[in-house]
Amino acid sequence: MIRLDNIEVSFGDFIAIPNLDLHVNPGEFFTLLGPSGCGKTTALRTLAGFIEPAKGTVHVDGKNVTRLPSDKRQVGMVFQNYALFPSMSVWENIAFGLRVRKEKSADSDSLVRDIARRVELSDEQLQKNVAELSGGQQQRVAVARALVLRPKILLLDEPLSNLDAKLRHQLRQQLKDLQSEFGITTVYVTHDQDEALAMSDRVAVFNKGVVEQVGTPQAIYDQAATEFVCNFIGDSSPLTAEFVAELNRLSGAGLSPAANSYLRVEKASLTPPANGGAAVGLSGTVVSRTYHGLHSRYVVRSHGADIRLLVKEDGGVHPEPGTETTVYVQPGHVLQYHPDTGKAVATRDQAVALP
Amino acid sequence: MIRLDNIEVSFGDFIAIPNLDLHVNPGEFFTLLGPSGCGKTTALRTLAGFIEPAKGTVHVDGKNVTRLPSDKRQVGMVFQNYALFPSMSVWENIAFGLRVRKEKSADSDSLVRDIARRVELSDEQLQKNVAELSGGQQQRVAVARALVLRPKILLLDEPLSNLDAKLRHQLRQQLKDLQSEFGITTVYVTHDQDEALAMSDRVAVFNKGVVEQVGTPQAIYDQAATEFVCNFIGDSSPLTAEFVAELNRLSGAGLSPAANSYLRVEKASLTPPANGGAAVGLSGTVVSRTYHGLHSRYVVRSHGADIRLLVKEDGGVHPEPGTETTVYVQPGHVLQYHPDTGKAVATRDQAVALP
Amino acid sequence: MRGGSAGNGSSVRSMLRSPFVLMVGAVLTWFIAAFLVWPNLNVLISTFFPDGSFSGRAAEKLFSSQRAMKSLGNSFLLALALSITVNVVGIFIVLVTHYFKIRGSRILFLGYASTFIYGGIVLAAGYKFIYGDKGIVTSLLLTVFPDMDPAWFSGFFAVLVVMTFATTTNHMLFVGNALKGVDYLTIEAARNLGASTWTILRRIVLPMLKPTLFAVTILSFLTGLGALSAPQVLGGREFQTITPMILTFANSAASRDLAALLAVILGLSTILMLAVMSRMEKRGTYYSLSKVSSALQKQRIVNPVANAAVHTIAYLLFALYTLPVVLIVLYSFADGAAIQTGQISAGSLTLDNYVRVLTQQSGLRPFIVSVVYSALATVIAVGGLLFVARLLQKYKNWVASVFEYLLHIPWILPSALLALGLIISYDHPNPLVGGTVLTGTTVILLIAFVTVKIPFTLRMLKASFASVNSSMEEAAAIMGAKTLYVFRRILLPLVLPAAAAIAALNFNTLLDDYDTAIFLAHPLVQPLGLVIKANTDGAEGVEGVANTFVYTVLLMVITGLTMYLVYGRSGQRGAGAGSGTAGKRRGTVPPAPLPIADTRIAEVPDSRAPVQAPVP
Amino acid sequence: ATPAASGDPSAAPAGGSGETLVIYTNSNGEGRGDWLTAKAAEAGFKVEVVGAGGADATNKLIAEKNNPIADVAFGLNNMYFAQIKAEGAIEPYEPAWAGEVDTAVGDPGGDKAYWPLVKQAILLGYNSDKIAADAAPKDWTDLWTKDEFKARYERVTGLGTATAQLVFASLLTRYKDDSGDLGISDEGWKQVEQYFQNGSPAVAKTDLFARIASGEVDMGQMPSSIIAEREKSFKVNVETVAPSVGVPLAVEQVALVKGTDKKEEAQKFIDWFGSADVQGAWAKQFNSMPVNKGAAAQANPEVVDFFAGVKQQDIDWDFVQENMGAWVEKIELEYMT
Ligand SMILES: Nc1ncnc2c1ncn2[C@@H]1O[C@H](COP(=O)(O)OP(=O)(O)OP(=O)(O)O)[C@@H](O)[C@H]1O
Ligand SMILES: Nc1ncnc2c1ncn2[C@@H]1O[C@H](COP(=O)(O)OP(=O)(O)OP(=O)(O)O)[C@@H](O)[C@H]1O
Ligand SMILES: [Fe+3]
Ligand SMILES: [Mg+2]
Ligand SMILES: [Mg+2]
Repeated sequence: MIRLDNIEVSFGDFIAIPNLDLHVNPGEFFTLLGPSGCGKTTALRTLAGFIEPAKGTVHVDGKNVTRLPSDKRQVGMVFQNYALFPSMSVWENIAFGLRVRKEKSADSDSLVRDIARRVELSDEQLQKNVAELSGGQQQRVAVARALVLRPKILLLDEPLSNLDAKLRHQLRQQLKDLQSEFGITTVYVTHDQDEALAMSDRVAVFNKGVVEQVGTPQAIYDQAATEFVCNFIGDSSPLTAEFVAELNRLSGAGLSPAANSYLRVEKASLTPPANGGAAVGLSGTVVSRTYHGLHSRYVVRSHGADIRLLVKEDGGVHPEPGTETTVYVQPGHVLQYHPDTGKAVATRDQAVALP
Repeated sequence: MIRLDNIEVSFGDFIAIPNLDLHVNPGEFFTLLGPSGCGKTTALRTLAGFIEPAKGTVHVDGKNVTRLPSDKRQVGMVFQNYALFPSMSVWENIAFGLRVRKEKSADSDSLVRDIARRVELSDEQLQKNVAELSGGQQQRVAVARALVLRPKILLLDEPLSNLDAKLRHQLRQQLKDLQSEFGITTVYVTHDQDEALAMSDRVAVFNKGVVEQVGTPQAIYDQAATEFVCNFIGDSSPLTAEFVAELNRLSGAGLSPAANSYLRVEKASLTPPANGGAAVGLSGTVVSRTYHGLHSRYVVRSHGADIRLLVKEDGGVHPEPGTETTVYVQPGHVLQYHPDTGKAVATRDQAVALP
Repeated sequence: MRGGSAGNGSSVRSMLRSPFVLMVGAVLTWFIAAFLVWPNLNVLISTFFPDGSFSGRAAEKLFSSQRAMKSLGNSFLLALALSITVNVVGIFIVLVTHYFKIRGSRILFLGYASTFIYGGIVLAAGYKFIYGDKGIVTSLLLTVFPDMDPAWFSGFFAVLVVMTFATTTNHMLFVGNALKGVDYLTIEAARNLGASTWTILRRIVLPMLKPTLFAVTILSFLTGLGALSAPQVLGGREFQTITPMILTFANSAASRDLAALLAVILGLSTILMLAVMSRMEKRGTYYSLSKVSSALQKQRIVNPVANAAVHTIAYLLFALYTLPVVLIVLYSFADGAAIQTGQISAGSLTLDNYVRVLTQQSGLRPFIVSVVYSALATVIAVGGLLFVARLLQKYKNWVASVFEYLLHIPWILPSALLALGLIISYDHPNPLVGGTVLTGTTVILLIAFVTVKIPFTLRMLKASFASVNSSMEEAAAIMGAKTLYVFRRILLPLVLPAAAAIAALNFNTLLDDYDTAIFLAHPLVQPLGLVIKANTDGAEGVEGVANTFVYTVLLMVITGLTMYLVYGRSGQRGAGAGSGTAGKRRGTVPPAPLPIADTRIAEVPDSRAPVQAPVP
Repeated sequence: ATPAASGDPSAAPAGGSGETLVIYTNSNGEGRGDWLTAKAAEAGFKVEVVGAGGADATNKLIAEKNNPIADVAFGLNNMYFAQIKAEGAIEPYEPAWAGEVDTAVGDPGGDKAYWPLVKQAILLGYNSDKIAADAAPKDWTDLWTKDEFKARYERVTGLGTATAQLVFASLLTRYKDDSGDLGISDEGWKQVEQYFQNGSPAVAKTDLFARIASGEVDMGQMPSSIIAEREKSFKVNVETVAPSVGVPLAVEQVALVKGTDKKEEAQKFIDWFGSADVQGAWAKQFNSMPVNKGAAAQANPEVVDFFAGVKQQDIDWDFVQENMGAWVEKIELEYMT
């Protein structure tokens, strides 16, 4: 559906995107994830036709649109800065695209009201000037304005960043529903991993304009292809060579102590896993505990490594900082990366000879 | 330190805040949490002196500042909208306050560079025009601009909403560090519960301009004073009367089946808690499972209630949708609210006679 | 938000790809070639290369003439001084009427706005009636300080004062407008960071107005260079400027090269100034970066002393601005001799002047002709340049720069020479205009009118587009809106107040144009300027001077009316639309009920074409 | 669209085809244009009068010579017409009244293209309430050579007007010197310099008479036709100087524009306009001095007397026409301060 090939984008001397290849399938919910300033918005804007790449091509539906102006590309977009029309009311903002299409006004009105209801904007708010809305309400107007047109391709640049958790969840659901109902191909930019992992069919992880990994949420999370992805997505504790060696000794696994090794926070626990598994226990001391409502976050020092882990706040009693404890870890869960290239060490489950 | 008494704010006919009382202690990290459009920004702007309340008084440091212009109030503010100065470079934006104070330019420069480093803005970015920054970078400039002045009181309106998780965590830490280092009294607006719970000394939960509850994060989370707070903060499953009755039957607890009852997602589990406790098991069927990286989210139907719960992805094997299972619940964890007033039912652990 | 400022997307390559750009570009290229370059090249060639070879005679003559050099120096001095004083006074009155909370600011506005509607010789005369050696104020002063020099109000100082007040019109219209576009949030932020009112103005507000301030500064400079009446009336022996000399030489075939050379010197220095200022504003961002910016609210001046001082100066200026107008109106009822000797009594005021002017045979016709010509030229110039200005604002590359500078050609030559150029280029069939002859048609004057208004219109439009964030355009484009639609629905509303003001000013200045009309007007369709000239000119008639005043007052009425219709109303609309986020009730305009939104849709032409024609 | 002009087709006796004639003139102010239009209409001519200053009208006629718009031009003085003729923008034509005028004040060339209508003397006038006739200057040169007149006379600030140019033509031709700069001796240029150094500069939009009335100055240049009226308006009394060399006469002329497509009608108009009747009426109405001998009878007798008494300065108009542009330029650049 969408293909970016060899895209290079620069602003003056600054190369924001050196060489980007992306392929989004029809009907897919595709997410761009990456640190602030890595070029997500730039990539999206290139796709929308607002930025002309210095090199490379953009194909939509098999058609080369690299030189096509954006009004011909038939993509919808929610802008990171909203780009609402200050001279129009909320209603007029949302109805704008419909009026461009010359929809009948009665139709427009019902479509506008319908979409406004979905993003929780009231009838009174529709009559307001956009400057009279709260930040989150403005963001919803931006979302509604793009959704009301039911575009074939929808580009969303952090569309829910200013909304509270409840509303965000609700709108995520709306987005997903619309997307699957109308088969909208969606490219979604978010800074929220949770959102990315929960909503996406596939995720592309960006770093400095370069795609580090493209894959399903589970693949990205469980088999992070590079050290950057591993660190950027999810939460993991770096392991020391000593810790890895101890793990090898206890379990007989052939992990390379020379590689950069990580353990996802949820993969370590203070209790042996209920269903047994290949977990081994390593002794350690509780360094700190912080309360997070749903769970508490522990840091346990073990064999030189500060292992972070989560303990669900299920009302049970939990060890306090300073006490000795045991950390249970499965060697298979350890993620290992080449210290020079940052690439995943090929076969994680076997010992790897490092140069 | 800060006291809002009987504040009423209206925009034309629309009453954004009907009657607000707030009290923030010196050096406290105080968070305003509430759904989009509930009046958080309005409250903050009233405090900063940009909005003159129709009624009520604002005291800062014991002094009535209700009629004082904002430049006399010595509060720093990060605007939800950033409000960066477009005609200035990033450096000039951050240095603005220092230059107003007539700091020596060498001092200014080192202060600006220091704060910029903390919010991860590079030296090159300091020389850019603010329009040339990404959304998240702009937001960091806004944060830096307020922090560099080390104000006595700092008002932050969703200052990290456009940042990725890693950076957000890092900046949260910076904010907390600065706050405790310099004893800055901070009023923080966020839509991110996690942030609110993790960072705040106390949280005020807003709804439609009214404070529903003020308390420590743990109090807010565990003893949500109203049904709104319970629903807005954290994730919980509504329980049916049938479920509550069954729970009473199994455990002998005296919960009122007529009250609106909820169970926090993390308080339910598919395995009996390791340390025993007062949990009882109710039979149910797995309705769905979604993967979220760190954990999977289950919905289990039991006695008419859809109980949502989280299972940590620790590599173990987990039941698939459709299978029968048992949900373990402690009656003491059930939150109960009066169906009419939405207020917490007084003594949760005892049966309450409902009218 | 960034498209505008980035190097990206503004390359020549991408520019030439847009069909809209190509279309506008084609029309523009033709227009520039046919009406700006070719005719003016023709006059310049015929003046500088009279017999095929270049003659340096003009330069030689000019540079060895003490008077020419002194006048030229005076003109430059005046231009530079005006660039400063007009900004000082202009910014002050704009702030007083638009930015600060000042008691009676609406009245003040009307007073300051009086320069919208009159100027030139009458304005200078008005000041002379008041401050001249027989003026009212001078007489008053003389009773207090008998030793005072009665001719104190003359020379450079007097000229500067009068021209300063006369030139603030652009500030009132454009800087006032631009100010409304400043995002109020940034002012709040600055205040929150501890900035004083003055710092906020200097560091936040004024820098955002740079494009507009620069544009009006260039105009002030140009006005100073071209000063004619004020130095003639008030300059005295010491302070004469170059324009009268240019006019004399332009009228004499033998000396036309001198006129052209002088004009080119002035024109090029204006263009140079333009280049410098364009450079200075190049890398800045002049649109709001806020997601949704909020409208300006008037600022209270907290310091009571400063507040009192500002109020005092504001009302003093008010008096300075309005007194001449009052006198002009008064004098328009007096007979010519009384006007010239400066002595009127209540009894000598009659309606005779008006009766004479209004009952002459030509009657209303010239008024109508002028209104139609001016309106047409204004609509064409502003309408056409709206697109051009936006494109130039958006695509910052060398092709765009070339076009921009070419469009300033009319600033280089005086209108008489522009007109001559058109005549000698189009008094025979010319392929550039499809082989027709333009002289003797009604079109040629229209072309000239459009042409002379291009530089001003372009500058001001471009400045006002600078405050438009291009992400608005992008948002509209991605919803499928065509360039024209985006223009009409998104950009136009944002620049409308400025465009309306430009239109009104253009209209007003064209109404009584003489320099162009004298050469190009169709004999049967003569505009007002010719009639005015015939009735007011020279020493030939006592009534002439009185007629001047009558025409001035009549023009004041017309222009005041257009100002009210075009600018006054759109100004109100702008203020109503942009209500802000912050406190207090801003305007009690109730939220529009829904039906209005519906009818607005219906308003869009062809928005619901009844039966869709089967066009592929 | 060119909506019909004022004229009404019903009134068309004497004239002819009903085509509208376009007439360029610098002599349309103070109601002259309207008067002419009305009178012409009575005579059956439909005319459109286009007014412009002398220099503007001249330039316009020259600029349009390839594709003329005007049919007739009148009112410009011999100096302007000489220039126009030199550029080939007017066509020789002998009007019906050729015999009634003194051709000496018309086109000096062989094929006469412009014909005289109205005489105008350019005079030096002084405030006779203040200066007695015997104390008055006797010639222009007295103004700067005698101390009592210095700073008491108004001097021009620009040479754009025909009147000013004629004053200088009168002055400079007295110092004709083929070896001098632009045909004028150094002495001549010295006079010009003195004129500017010692005069009180004219003030824009303030009439000389207004300045005389207020006592700022006592004398200055003035065309004969305006004196009577201004004396009344400003309540001053002015007498004029009669230099021994005579006074320069500016003679307003009429000519047929070359290349007009309404030649016949235009010629008819010139025949009508220059006729004794019409010129007489014009002279009566506007207090001017007609050249047409037959018209003098209708003119104001005072005016006729004045012209009868005045001595015309003998000026070599060819020489003036040839050099005037350069003189103006030189004076503007070097002497005007
Ligand atoms: N107009 C511009 N001129 C110069 N540099 C720019 C411009 N726009 C963006 N950049 C730079 O390009 C890089 C990528 O910007 P982009 O907006 O794509 O980031 P992003 O991934 O969307 O970040 P965020 O999550 O903070 O919005 C940033 O470093 C930014 O500073
Ligand atoms: N200038 C204004 N005029 C009219 N109504 C306004 C204005 N500003 C805010 N409101 C309304 O007041 C209410 C509170 O707005 P506020 O900006 O305080 O919300 P908020 O809690 O900050 O929301 P968000 O999280 O979305 O930023 C909203 O319903 C909004 O529509
Ligand atoms: Fe978030
Ligand atoms: Mg971005
Ligand atoms: Mg807000």
